[in-house]
Amino acid sequence: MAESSLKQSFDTFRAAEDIDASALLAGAVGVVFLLTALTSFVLRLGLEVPAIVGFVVVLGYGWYAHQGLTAKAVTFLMTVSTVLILGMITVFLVLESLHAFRLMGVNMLVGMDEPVTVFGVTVLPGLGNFWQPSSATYSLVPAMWGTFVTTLIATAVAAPLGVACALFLAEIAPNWAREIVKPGIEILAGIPSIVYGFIGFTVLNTYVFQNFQTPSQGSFFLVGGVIGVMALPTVVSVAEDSLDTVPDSMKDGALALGSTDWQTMTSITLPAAFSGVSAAVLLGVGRAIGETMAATVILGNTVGLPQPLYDVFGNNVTLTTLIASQYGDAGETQLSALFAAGVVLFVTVLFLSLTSLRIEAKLKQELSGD
Amino acid sequence: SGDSGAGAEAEAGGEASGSGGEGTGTQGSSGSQSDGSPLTADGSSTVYPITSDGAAVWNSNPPADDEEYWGPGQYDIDTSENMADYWGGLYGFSSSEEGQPPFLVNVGLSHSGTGVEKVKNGQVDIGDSSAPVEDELPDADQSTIDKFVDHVVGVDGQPIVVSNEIYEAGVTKLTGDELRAIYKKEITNWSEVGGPDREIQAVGRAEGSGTDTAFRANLYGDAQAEMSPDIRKGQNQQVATLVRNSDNAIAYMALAFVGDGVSAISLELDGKTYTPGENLSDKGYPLSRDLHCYTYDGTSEKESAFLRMLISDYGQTMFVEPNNYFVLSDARQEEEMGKLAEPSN
Amino acid sequence: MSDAYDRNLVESESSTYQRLAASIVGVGILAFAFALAALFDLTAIDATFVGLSLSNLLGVGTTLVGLGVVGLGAVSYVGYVETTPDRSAGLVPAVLFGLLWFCVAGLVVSQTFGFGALVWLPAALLVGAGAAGVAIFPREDIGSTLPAGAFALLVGLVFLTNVIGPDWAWSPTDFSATFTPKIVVPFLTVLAVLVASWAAGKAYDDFGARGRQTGAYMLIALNALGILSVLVILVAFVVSKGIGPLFEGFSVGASGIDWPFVQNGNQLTNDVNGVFPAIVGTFWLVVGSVIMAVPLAVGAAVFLTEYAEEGRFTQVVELATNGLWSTPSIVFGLFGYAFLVPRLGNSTSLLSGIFVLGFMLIPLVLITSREAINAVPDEYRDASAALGVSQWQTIKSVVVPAAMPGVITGVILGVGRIAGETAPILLVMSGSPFPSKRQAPNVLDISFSFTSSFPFVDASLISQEALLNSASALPYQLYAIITAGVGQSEAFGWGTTLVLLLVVLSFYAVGIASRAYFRNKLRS
Amino acid sequence: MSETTSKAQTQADAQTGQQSGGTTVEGETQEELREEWVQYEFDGQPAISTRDVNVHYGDDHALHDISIDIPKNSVTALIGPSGCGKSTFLRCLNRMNDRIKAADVSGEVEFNGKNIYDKGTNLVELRKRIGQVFQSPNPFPKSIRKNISYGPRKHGDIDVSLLSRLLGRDDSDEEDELVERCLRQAALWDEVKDRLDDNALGLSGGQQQRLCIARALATDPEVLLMDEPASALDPIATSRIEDLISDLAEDYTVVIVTHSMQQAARISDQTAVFLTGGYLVEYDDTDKIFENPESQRVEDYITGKFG
Amino acid sequence: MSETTSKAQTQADAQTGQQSGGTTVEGETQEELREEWVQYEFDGQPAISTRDVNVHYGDDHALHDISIDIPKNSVTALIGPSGCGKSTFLRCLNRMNDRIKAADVSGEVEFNGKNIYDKGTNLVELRKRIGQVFQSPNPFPKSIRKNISYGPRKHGDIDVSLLSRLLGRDDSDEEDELVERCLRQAALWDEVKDRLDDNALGLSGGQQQRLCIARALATDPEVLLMDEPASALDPIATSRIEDLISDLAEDYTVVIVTHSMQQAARISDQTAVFLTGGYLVEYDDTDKIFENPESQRVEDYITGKFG
Ligand SMILES: Nc1ncnc2c1ncn2[C@@H]1O[C@H](COP(=O)(O)OP(=O)(O)OP(=O)(O)O)[C@@H](O)[C@H]1O
Ligand SMILES: Nc1ncnc2c1ncn2[C@@H]1O[C@H](COP(=O)(O)OP(=O)(O)OP(=O)(O)O)[C@@H](O)[C@H]1O
Ligand SMILES: [Mg+2]
Ligand SMILES: [Mg+2]
Ligand SMILES: O=P([O-])([O-])[O-]
Repeated sequence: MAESSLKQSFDTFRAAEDIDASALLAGAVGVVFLLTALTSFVLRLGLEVPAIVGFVVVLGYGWYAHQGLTAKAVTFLMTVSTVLILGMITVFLVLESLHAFRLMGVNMLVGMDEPVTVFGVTVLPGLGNFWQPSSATYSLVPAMWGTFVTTLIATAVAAPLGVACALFLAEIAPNWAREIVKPGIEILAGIPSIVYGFIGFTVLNTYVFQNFQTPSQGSFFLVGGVIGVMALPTVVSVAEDSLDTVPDSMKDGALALGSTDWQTMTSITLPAAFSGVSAAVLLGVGRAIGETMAATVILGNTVGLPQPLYDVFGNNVTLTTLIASQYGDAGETQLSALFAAGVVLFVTVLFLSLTSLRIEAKLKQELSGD
Repeated sequence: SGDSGAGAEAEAGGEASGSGGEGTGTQGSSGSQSDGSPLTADGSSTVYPITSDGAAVWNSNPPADDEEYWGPGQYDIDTSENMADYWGGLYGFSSSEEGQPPFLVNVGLSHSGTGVEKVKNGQVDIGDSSAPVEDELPDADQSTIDKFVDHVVGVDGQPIVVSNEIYEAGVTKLTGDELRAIYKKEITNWSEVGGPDREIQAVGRAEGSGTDTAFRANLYGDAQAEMSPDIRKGQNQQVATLVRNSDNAIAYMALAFVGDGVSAISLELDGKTYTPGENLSDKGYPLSRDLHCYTYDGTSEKESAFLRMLISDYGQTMFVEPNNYFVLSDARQEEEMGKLAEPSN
Repeated sequence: MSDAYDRNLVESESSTYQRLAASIVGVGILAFAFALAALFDLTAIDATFVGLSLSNLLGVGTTLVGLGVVGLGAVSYVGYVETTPDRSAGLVPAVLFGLLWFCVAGLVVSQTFGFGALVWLPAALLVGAGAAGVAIFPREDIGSTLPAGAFALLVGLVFLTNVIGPDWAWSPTDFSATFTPKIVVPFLTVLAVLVASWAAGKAYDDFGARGRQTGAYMLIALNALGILSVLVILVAFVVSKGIGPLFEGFSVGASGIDWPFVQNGNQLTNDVNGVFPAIVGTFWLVVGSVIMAVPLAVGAAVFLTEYAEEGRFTQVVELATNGLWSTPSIVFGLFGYAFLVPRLGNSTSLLSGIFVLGFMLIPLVLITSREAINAVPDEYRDASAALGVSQWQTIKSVVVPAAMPGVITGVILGVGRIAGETAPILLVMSGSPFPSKRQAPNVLDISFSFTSSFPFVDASLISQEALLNSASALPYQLYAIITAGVGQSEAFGWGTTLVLLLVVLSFYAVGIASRAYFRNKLRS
Repeated sequence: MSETTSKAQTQADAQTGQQSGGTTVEGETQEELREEWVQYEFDGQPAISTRDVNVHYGDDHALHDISIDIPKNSVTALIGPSGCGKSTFLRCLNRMNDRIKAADVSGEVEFNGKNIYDKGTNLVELRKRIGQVFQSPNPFPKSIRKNISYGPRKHGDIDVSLLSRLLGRDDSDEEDELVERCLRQAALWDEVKDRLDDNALGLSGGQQQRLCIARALATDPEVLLMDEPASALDPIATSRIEDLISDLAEDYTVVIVTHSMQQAARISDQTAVFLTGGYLVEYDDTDKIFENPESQRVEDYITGKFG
Repeated sequence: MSETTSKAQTQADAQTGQQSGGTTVEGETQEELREEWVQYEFDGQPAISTRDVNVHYGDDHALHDISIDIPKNSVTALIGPSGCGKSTFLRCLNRMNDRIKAADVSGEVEFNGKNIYDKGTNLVELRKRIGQVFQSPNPFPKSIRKNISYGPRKHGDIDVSLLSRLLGRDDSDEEDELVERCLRQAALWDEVKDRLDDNALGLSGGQQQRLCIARALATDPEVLLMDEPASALDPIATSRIEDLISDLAEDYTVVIVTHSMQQAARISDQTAVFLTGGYLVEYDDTDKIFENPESQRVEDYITGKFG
């Protein structure tokens, strides 16, 4: 797909400008140089510098002789490199994780410590242990469960409060209030996760420990709450944007029929923007899933499942904290298992993001009235 | 344009490592004497206080008349040079600028597993570890293990600590069996060991940390023994903070981190009681362990210069003792010195 | 024209009924404030005021609120005041009330009286259904006040009778937590007050459509206020903790400003240790990733908006952009750790950090730049084309300059975000947790000399050394304090937090302000 | 807002009017201009009377001292060149201007003997009784049926909520009746009767506009404001809407803004001519305006000499 | 694109034309319609001649077989109801339609004896010589001076770059001269001569539009295309622009689209009347068109019977 689209874009590219032989030659040479540099970097051949110098020389010639064309080619290359970066990350993640997946098979994703049986039938295999590098046993189940629980709590915080705040900003707030709250929300988005982590580690952890008398410091409950607050601004701003896309004429129509503002919001604006608002929540969930530092610092990071499963005061591990707490001393296999965690994270978040993108596109289409 | 340099450097390193050997000119991962690249170390949070304090003084390179941190004349050292200039000078390193050390020392912090991984991968010059490399890298084959050069810079008598509340409630001593049971989740309430009716928060260090490895090896007799603490923290300092902020915690850690609100308790093993501050340095204390600075593929002059400083009487007095660790005996000191490259001047 | 007909069109002055509703909300707010104070340790739950313990006092408050709300409903129901209630409170309140009362009954029967599921489940279902029924069948004025008021009343009485008092505690078997009065009393108070105030808000505007609006607005405005106060409290807390360490030893003398926390590194000889190397590290990190990412992202944005046809290719790019945007930072870190670090000198390095943060910056800048370039009116392009100017010239001299404000804003906001990133730095860049001033990366290394060998000049602008060695950065410095604060006081951490916040938030403030400025300029 | 413009301000306005209107108001002063149309007398009751309505958008004085009486059960057309304030004036009549932050309205608008700008006016009630149809059709993204019954449902006149359906006391029959009646009135019934539950956005522009009219009728308003309701439509759809408006005038008071003089001439009973700057220049029977206007400028405008 | 429409297609077009134009083209066939204006003869040379120009927007056939000769140094007006294709036709003359993805042009447009739709046409050069002024003023967000000199600078005729200034060989004097000349021609010089370095966005709408005209003049075009250049302006600004256009006709060939018949009558020498569906119905001397049009439909249109 990428290839054919590349070709397509190259064709349109060629059709649009008259390319003479010298330009074509220079372009080809430039591309060769660039590919050499890239290959050399990936394979560690040590040819990057001459290749890059060569490319810059060709670029200089191109700029001098065919500025417009060169500019177009360069911006095209820049676009391609964006795609390449994501491609590189994806391919590399998957490649690195293959070893662990090969080793553990599907157990990587479903393996339990004790086998789970339903009416005597084993539905989930038991590995004896979730995560034991010394015996090369790896299962992401505890980390995925931890991510699930914290994300659920975070969503329970961020979704209703975020959407309500978006409604406030988009529909209810008088000007002066909006001008205070809106930048406030944006600034809230800017607070680095490690700051939450520091406060979480020094203040909140102790607070929860003392007042909930949990057996150990750090809990999914606290992490979920903190990353919920961290995901809030994302939900608010995306949801507000989508509420804003509901045309005023639609709202005017409702008001002119004598419905109250609140009725207009609940029966016209929110339903019309529903897909956008859900996209906002999805993006917020994505943020929450990917949150690392605060969780790492607060959580206990023991690889296991809380007992019982829904004990939100459990103190185990999430996908992100698993990586952050173990990457350093991981041997080859363990690192590969961590990459598997990265793949699960990456795929989940990418899926959420793409879904929300589609939903938003759908919203636009709906509102434009097909 | 930085890439080529990187490649070149890596290559040079690779080449040099081929020649291997001990104390022969410029080998190991450090470059030539004129190259100002820093000496890097990473790993154990237990060893960190020693190497980091050493590096701190090294990097600030105090002059000979500095009584507090340098002060030649005290340890059979007679020089008018600055601290780092003196130790570096032994191997022909000299600083390009007055007051600057001949090279900087960067000491990172994680835990032992990271340290040995990084030194093995050539990412740092020195890998700090508070457990032997064999225990840290159980999967590694012997030829890899053999390439590690072990430099012991101090000894830790790993203490068992509890939160103040627990200590004050009378839990000042545990037996080995009790301790083992606690970390196996067989004892979960302090009342079972004579304390208040409060759940035990069993704090552990991250798997792969030397403290954890050594603890398991020494207490259960197997570095991979199964153990299920309630919470694992990456570094000693986090453990200390956690224990201080809790009222029900127990933890094993490095001596350097015992302090306010983190009370060390006595441990009774095989009928003998080991009490912190009294006899943890005893040979028989099973939790005591060596603190290692590993180099890989021989020890370069650069590495030797810094390690020699740590192992010397000066280093032991300045950086090991103040951190509550036990200094090397004269014999061991001698032995460790022998593993370093010969000073060229 | 009947009287009622006219009264609909024009409201009467505020009535006693409204004043009553308002004062109920007022009492609620008071209880709310005390509950928060207890929650935030500003006062203890067993502190006594006017001879009452705080939990009793909160009991009095919630009881009053509960009684008042029930009263409001009753007064309206018997027709003592004229209101405009609907036939029923509606399905949503009914479900919520049902759930609330289900929980209340379930907890009381199972936890207080200790019955098993066989007893508590039916009991809870019964009570929940009853509450839902009260919301559904009677008129709205009863339906929305009675379940709410009764809940507040129950909470109040429980506090007043010390059933839940300062010495109460509850350890549910399935959760490894114990709920203490310090948490439970304020929580119940807040819940009761919110529910009751919502009902009182409805009553204030005579129920019906307008009453519902008032009730809902109250909660929503409170929510916005709450979110805002999270920010304010957070920043104020950090400032109050960090301002001291930040300015320790600060002096302005003849020789200029002496600001140890900002100008020093960590050194044994320092009186006051500081975060200079981390500041420098963050600076170069930001500069480096901007140099790397911004041209790339803006170039790509130009290509996508000006040259590319909508199609497969743009879709792939869009996917990539969104993929990069949403990729968790730890995944970037992992990638950098295993892919970049071995290729860039095989040690954690500033350069790896620059690359990884650059990768993270690309989508942030690309998306905003694309929007900014798209927002440049087509008229400019048409005008330029009609003057016989080529496309590239048009882009260069009209489109990009016009999009510049948007691009710059995007860059600033993006930089604000990456400047606070920790996870990737931790993996690919960090070295000494507490570097000395000398360990601050010295990236600029301008020298020029002639040599005898090819290429006959030895020029350097940047120090390869500094790029290829580990460096600190503010977020990592903070992380280091958490993990390795050996001999460091917590105060050092708060000082670092404050500096980090100041740096990041000023990027955001400047970004937001410049966007507002350019928007206003565009509008006028 | 609710205060009557003080005398000082009126004078100030008049002055500004003279200054800024200098290019268009030639020779005549505001005072004179007003004399021309204040005279308009009609039989029967006014549905709405405005007194000295002024609107500012920030510093921009968009309407100057508009005072007219709009007769009941008739069609009143507002015409004038683009930007002269027709829409602004229309929006004053049901306070939809409140939704525009920059708009500042002063003066009085009397509806049923009450000034709607008085404090405490119930906007919801007001807009229920003065309906509005917008320039471009704006159906809700819901079914046709729900579009029609939206108003009555929100006002609690019809209850077809899930709850009432569960309890078996829903007003579905009333709803069906209402939907049919309104769609018939808006001459849309035959076209959509088989697809009442389809999304209204699937209708053509002309159908959508008639749906919006039907939707406005469903709340049973007394006055119907229409802002260029046919401007987005083709000629056939336009003529249907024009027929519809003429029919509606039997039961409703209709005020319509149009940019087409022909349209005004065809369907309205009286016409108000606004000119650039926000001045009402002439207000009279439509026939009079088109055949024999008092003011030279109105004549110029109508014969297409400018605009 | 450059191929002449084949005969088969022409017939097909004619058919579609009849069908879709059914509501407007009454009784007359396309063939007959074309007869009416092909006759138009004038003294002097044509600046631009079009032959059978057809434009499709996707499936929408927006222009049908337009063939006219536009005389040099005169003002040609294009009038017709909204959507009849005036703007589309204008954009054919300098290939600005190339910028609209959906637009597909066939037929020939001869300029200086060359078909501009031939392959290899240098669009940059073409547009330099056939300038265009748009409906709403669109100055660049730069200083007035830079707006004027934008074209010449990009073409390399004037070099005031930093480099050339450093080398002391910049054309600042030439630039000043050019700016003054063009602004004078556009009758804007006196109003802006003291603030040439102010941002052009600070000018009023009318001034901006004259600036755009001046900007177009700066590249020294032979033909000037104007698409409703006064539609966004007030009457005073409009009359200034009209005066300007009349003046320009001495040196330039001006083609202007206008929605105001009065304007066409005032300023143009010849007028082409388009009617709905994209048909050119009549093209003749302006006086002839307005006083004695051949076609009944043109007469209807001009007297305001429809549109
Ligand atoms: N929301 C607004 N903010 C600021 N000024 C406005 C606003 N709406 C209208 N105006 C200004 O008020 C004046 C009158 O506008 P209005 O829309 O009422 O004119 P109109 O007669 O309806 O014109 P048209 O026939 O073009 O619809 C205009 O000058 C316009 O620019
Ligand atoms: N970019 C476009 N894409 C598709 N169709 C278009 C486009 N531009 C114009 N059309 C269609 O082509 C026809 C002629 O449009 P054009 O803009 O040329 O009319 P016009 O005579 O200039 O009208 P007006 O007086 O409203 O400007 C119309 O039916 C219009 O819908
Ligand atoms: Mg209008
Ligand atoms: Mg047009
Ligand atoms: O010494 P450690 O930090 O690895 O326990």
